Amino acid sequence: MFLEVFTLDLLAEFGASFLSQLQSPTLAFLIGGMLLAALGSKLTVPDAIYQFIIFVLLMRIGLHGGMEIKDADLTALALPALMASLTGIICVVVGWLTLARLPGVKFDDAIATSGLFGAVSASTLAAALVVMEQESVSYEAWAPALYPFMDIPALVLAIVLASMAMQKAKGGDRKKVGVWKIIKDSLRGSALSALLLGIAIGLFAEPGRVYEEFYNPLFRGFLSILLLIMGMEAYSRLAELRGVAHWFAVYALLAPIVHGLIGFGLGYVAHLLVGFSQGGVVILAIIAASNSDISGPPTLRAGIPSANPASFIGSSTSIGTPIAIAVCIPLFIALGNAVFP
Amino acid sequence: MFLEVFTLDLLAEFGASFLSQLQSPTLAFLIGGMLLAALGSKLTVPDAIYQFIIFVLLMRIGLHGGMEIKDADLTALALPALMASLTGIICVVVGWLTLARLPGVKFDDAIATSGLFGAVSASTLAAALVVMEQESVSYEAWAPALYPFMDIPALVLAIVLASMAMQKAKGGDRKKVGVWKIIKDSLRGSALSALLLGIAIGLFAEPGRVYEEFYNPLFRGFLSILLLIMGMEAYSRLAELRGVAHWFAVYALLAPIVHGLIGFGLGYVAHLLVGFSQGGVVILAIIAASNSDISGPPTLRAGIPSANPASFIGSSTSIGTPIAIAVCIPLFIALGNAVFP
Amino acid sequence: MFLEVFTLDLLAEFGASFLSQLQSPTLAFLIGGMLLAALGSKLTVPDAIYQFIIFVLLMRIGLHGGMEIKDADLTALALPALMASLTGIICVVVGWLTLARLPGVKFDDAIATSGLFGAVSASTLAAALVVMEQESVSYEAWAPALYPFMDIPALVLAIVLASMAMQKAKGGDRKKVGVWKIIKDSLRGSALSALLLGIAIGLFAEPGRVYEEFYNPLFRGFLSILLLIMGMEAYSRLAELRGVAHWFAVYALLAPIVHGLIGFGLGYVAHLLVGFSQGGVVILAIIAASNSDISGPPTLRAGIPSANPASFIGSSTSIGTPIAIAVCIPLFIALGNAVFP
Amino acid sequence: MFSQATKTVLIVERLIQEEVLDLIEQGGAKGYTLVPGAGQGEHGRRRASRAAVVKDFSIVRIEFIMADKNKAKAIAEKVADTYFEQYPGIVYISDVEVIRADKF
Amino acid sequence: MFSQATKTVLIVERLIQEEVLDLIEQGGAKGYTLVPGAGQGEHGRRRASRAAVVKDFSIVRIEFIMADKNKAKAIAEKVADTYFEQYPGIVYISDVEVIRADKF
Amino acid sequence: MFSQATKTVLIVERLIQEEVLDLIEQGGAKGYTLVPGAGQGEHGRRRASRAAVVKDFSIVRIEFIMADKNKAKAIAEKVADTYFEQYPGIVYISDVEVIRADKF
Ligand SMILES: Nc1ncnc2c1ncn2[C@@H]1O[C@H](COP(=O)(O)O)[C@@H](O)[C@H]1O
Ligand SMILES: Nc1ncnc2c1ncn2[C@@H]1O[C@H](COP(=O)(O)O)[C@@H](O)[C@H]1O
Ligand SMILES: Nc1ncnc2c1ncn2[C@@H]1O[C@H](COP(=O)(O)O)[C@@H](O)[C@H]1O
Ligand code: NA
Ligand code: NA
Ligand code: NA
Repeated sequence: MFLEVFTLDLLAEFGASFLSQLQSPTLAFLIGGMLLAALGSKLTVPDAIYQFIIFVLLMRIGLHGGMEIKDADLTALALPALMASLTGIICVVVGWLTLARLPGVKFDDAIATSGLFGAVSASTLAAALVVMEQESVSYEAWAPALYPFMDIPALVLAIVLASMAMQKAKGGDRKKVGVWKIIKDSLRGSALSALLLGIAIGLFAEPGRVYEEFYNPLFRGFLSILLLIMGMEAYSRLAELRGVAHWFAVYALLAPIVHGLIGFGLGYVAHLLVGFSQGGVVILAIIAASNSDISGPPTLRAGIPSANPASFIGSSTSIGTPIAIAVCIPLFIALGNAVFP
Repeated sequence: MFLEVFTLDLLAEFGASFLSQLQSPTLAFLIGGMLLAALGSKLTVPDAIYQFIIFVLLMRIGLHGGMEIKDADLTALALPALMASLTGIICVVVGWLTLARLPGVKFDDAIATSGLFGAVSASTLAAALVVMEQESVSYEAWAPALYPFMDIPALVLAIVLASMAMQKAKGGDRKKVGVWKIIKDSLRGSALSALLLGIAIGLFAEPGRVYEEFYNPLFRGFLSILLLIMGMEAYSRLAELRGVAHWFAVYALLAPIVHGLIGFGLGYVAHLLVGFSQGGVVILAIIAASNSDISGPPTLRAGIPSANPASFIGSSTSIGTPIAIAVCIPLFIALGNAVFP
Repeated sequence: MFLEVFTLDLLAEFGASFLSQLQSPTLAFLIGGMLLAALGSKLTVPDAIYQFIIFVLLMRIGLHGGMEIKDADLTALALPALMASLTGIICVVVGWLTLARLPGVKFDDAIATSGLFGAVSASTLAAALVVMEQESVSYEAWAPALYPFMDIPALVLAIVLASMAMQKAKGGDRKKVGVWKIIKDSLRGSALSALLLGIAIGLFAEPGRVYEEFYNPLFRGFLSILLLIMGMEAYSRLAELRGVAHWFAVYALLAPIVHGLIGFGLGYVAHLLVGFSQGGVVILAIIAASNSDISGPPTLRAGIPSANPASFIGSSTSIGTPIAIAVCIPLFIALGNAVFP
Repeated sequence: MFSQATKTVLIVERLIQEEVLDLIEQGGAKGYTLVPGAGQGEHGRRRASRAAVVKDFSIVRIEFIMADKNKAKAIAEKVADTYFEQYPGIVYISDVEVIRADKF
Repeated sequence: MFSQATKTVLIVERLIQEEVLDLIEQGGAKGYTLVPGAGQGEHGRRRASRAAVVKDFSIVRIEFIMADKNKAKAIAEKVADTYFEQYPGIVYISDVEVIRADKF
Repeated sequence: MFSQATKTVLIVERLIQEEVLDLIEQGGAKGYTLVPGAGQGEHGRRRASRAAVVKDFSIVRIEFIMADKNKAKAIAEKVADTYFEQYPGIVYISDVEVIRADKF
């Protein structure tokens, strides 16, 4: 009975939040991008602009985090960071136990896909921050910095699993996986580099004015364009999915929600143990629900060359990302409002 | 006697408006661009930036329109839209009856040029909106949406005329012109796509904040850079005009003014019949005076492959656009002030 | 004793200013860029964005100068402009008398390097203006326009010296150096073009609003990104320096400071004679300390083709620019505060 | 390890790029590579890096390798016949040696 | 003034660009030229100008000229053996004539 | 339908691009195609996509087709003589077959 009321409440809350999201430009631009691609529009955002947008968004998030955590108690970060890593690992393991065992699914493709969905999308994170700000859900300033703690373990684990399987198949001498190389590759990717650079400058310098005058005002606008690009990409990569087992589409539909729930659960544990905030838990859930779109694909490609990129990129770009942004952001914000007093 | 006073008034008004326009950055950047190109400056605006500027300007216009027409009475749009289409068609017919009959002028080149000058320039529209805002001339929020209603009929008619002529020349079986394909091509062009996307998002979502924080503040600045590019283009395409009959230059000088007057007249009829505003009539006149610079040329090229692009692009970019921006914008704003009480 | 106190004062002042600079984002972004490159980050700023940033920064400086000098007494510019030219010439002569005579240093390489260090960097100028504004050091509005007066004589003199030496070596008939061509090439470069365009528009039009709404707000942000690029460039060109005589590194370390002192001294003379302001003197010193990064290298390459670009570009990008920005900006601001009452 | 093949290069305006790529695929080529560029010819000059106010008029250089020279020639002729009367462009072929002949 | 040489063209993903360039240098080539592009092959289509959400999967066309055909072939084979089983890409060679033979 | 022609490829710095294009036109070529790129040679490495702080030092690859091999060779030699002592760059030629021979 209580559960029922709770569920109804949650549904109502989610429904309202979702409807308002549909009104919010965040989603409108994503859908607009899909429509443009579907209708064959020639409108494209040049690659140079895309790179610049990613840079500015991640710098903005980093600078903000860096400036705020100057006088924060960073020991509070320890447990949530551990939870983030655990989430990343569990998500990959879930994919390994489910997707990889399905009929018609190539093992390497499945593991690479699991790695991608276990890792984190900078764009989804940025979108989540804007929506949360709008709905006044507050979070620890360092919460966006949980990103690498989830991203890297997921990518490393996926590559390790794939290469262990290959050694087993081939027998023979064990080729060591360069774990450190994978970590370095991830940190060197353009998105994480910009995030870390922003945090460092926010921490050690006084970028308040350039943040207020430049990075912050551009945030919403650049995000709107990024979502447009994501929408166009989602539609135009749908075709790639066709050549791939249907299970990938099913996985891409469900994984964001399942991963988000795992992240929410582990975040809630951190809430109970060390008082991790509602907003922090929601961020953890949403980055868990997201899938890596910038540094993940090349890292996985280099690490699991036998995997077919169409499977992992198609399913994440065309299905995973839209679900993460359109469904999971409102869902986990609503869940947060329902669960937290 | 009355007419004389009226004309003097108009001239005085136009003179004042023109002088203030010369002071306005709009024109200064256009002329600056011409000077830079003439002096051989190496300054160039990268293509990616140009694409981005067009996108942001058209989104800004579209979003603004979309948000405003939410509660507008759209039936009021019907007659002005009809007038816009009529203007587009009449302009092409005028070119067909004049330019195409002149000695030394190839028929196909003339029709393609008429199509381009009958169609609409997004950049000129943007410049007009900035100047009108400056001079506080108000207009119906949906007036910029008249753009496609004039643009598409002009392009379609030009291509139909050209292919009818070719069938007559060749005799033989009639190859059908894909009218629908031309319409689709126009709507899919990057400028119109962005405009329509902006209108749709403005209508169905709540983009107020991203509009206020991003698209609107960038409007003036991006327009200044676009005008710089237009100026550079105008100068550097002058050379192309040399190989072409002089009539094209004469046409490009006069057509914007004649077309603008046609637009103004038909707009004034809409004013008398359904109360179309002063600003709306001015916009109709200015887009009639403008010539298509983004989607028009490839559409015409594909539709009338036998036409020499140097004739239609050279005359429009080098003469038509500067006349439309430097002369027609102040002219028709002044005419509006003189004619409307 | 007095000198000692003065020196201590200056050192203290410089120390404080330098420490605050380290906190200032200006330097943080420069160092951040170096770190990113050193750590092998894949983050890059696309070329199109770089071109656009240079354009906006120089337009901003030019517009501001142009609007301000409308009612300034331009005769006051004469002597500082002369001092700027003198500084440019003396700097090249210094290089010719020192670097070019060192063992293992090729004459042409040395002269080209001296020319580059005698010329002016637009990026360093922009950075100086931001820091000076922060520290409320005021200057004549036309002071940034001293740039070409120093830049061009330095480049011209270097090319003339190199070609005189070549004629002496080869004997034979004297090939005339196209001085006018060098001047034109400099003025046509993208940075100077944008600066001059900005000044012209500021002078003759009314760009106040587009300046306030667009060019000025972007200034700080774009500068931060430019400094990031400079830092990345500095690190990644270090390798080039290896193949070159060590004297180039030594020169690149010292020349900015020596040149800055020459500029400061001559500026101070202008202060005594015609009341050139403290800020003006500081600007003169800092542009003297800077080395040309945009139009200088190709001009010198074309003018002294026998010089090895690795020597002049390596030493200026990797050492000269960081020294100019990180050391000379705070140094000469501090010197100004110490010397001026 | 090396075997004979034919390289065909098509230089055309972006405007007809998609249609040309379709002809290449229909002609049996298993792949192609495309680089954007600029150029000059009978129909005037086209610049590369500057703002291309009319994007569709810039140039693309398309190359494709085929093991079967006759098929390659057929595609080249088909494109030339279909487009080069009215649209700018050139085509040329040459002999090359490839590794992994079955790929082409 | 002209002498024989061999041109080798490698078309690969940006992801392995640096490693391929290393192989070229190790193989003894004194230079190379690289242009960014797009393409289609067995492994699907890659676009050029649009936002490349995954930058590393776009295509580069690398060409290098060598005076010694055998060395050129050796580099081509080395790259094909090392990468083309798992990564997309093609390689071909052809004869050219160069000026200043000692440069190659 | 196909006839013999000569393809000449010039790889030079953007700095001397305009002058090289002038030499090509003066030499009688009816067209050329140019793609921007990056490269490495005796004179050091040049990158492509990153911010080219010095734009003029990036590389362009220019190709032109001529029906007359001797004229093509003359242009190649002229460019090599004029520039390649002091400026970076390479040139090579090869045989190709073209359609519409009168265009070249
Ligand atoms: N002789 C040539 N050599 C190389 N490229 C050419 C040649 N002629 C034409 N082109 C290229 O083909 C495009 C169209 O040529 P056209 O049809 O002659 O205008 C030009 O923009 C050049 O990029
Ligand atoms: N037959 C071909 N001709 C020209 N380029 C090709 C060909 N096949 C493949 N490519 C290029 O090599 C890349 C990788 O090819 P693939 O390994 O077949 O996917 C493609 O994206 C094309 O750029
Ligand atoms: N062997 C080669 N093969 C292909 N391109 C080369 C070669 N050598 C030089 N280049 C190109 O020509 C440019 C100038 O070469 P260099 O004069 O050797 O510095 C380089 O940046 C390369 O783009
Ligand atoms: Na995830
Ligand atoms: Na019109
Ligand atoms: Na200097």
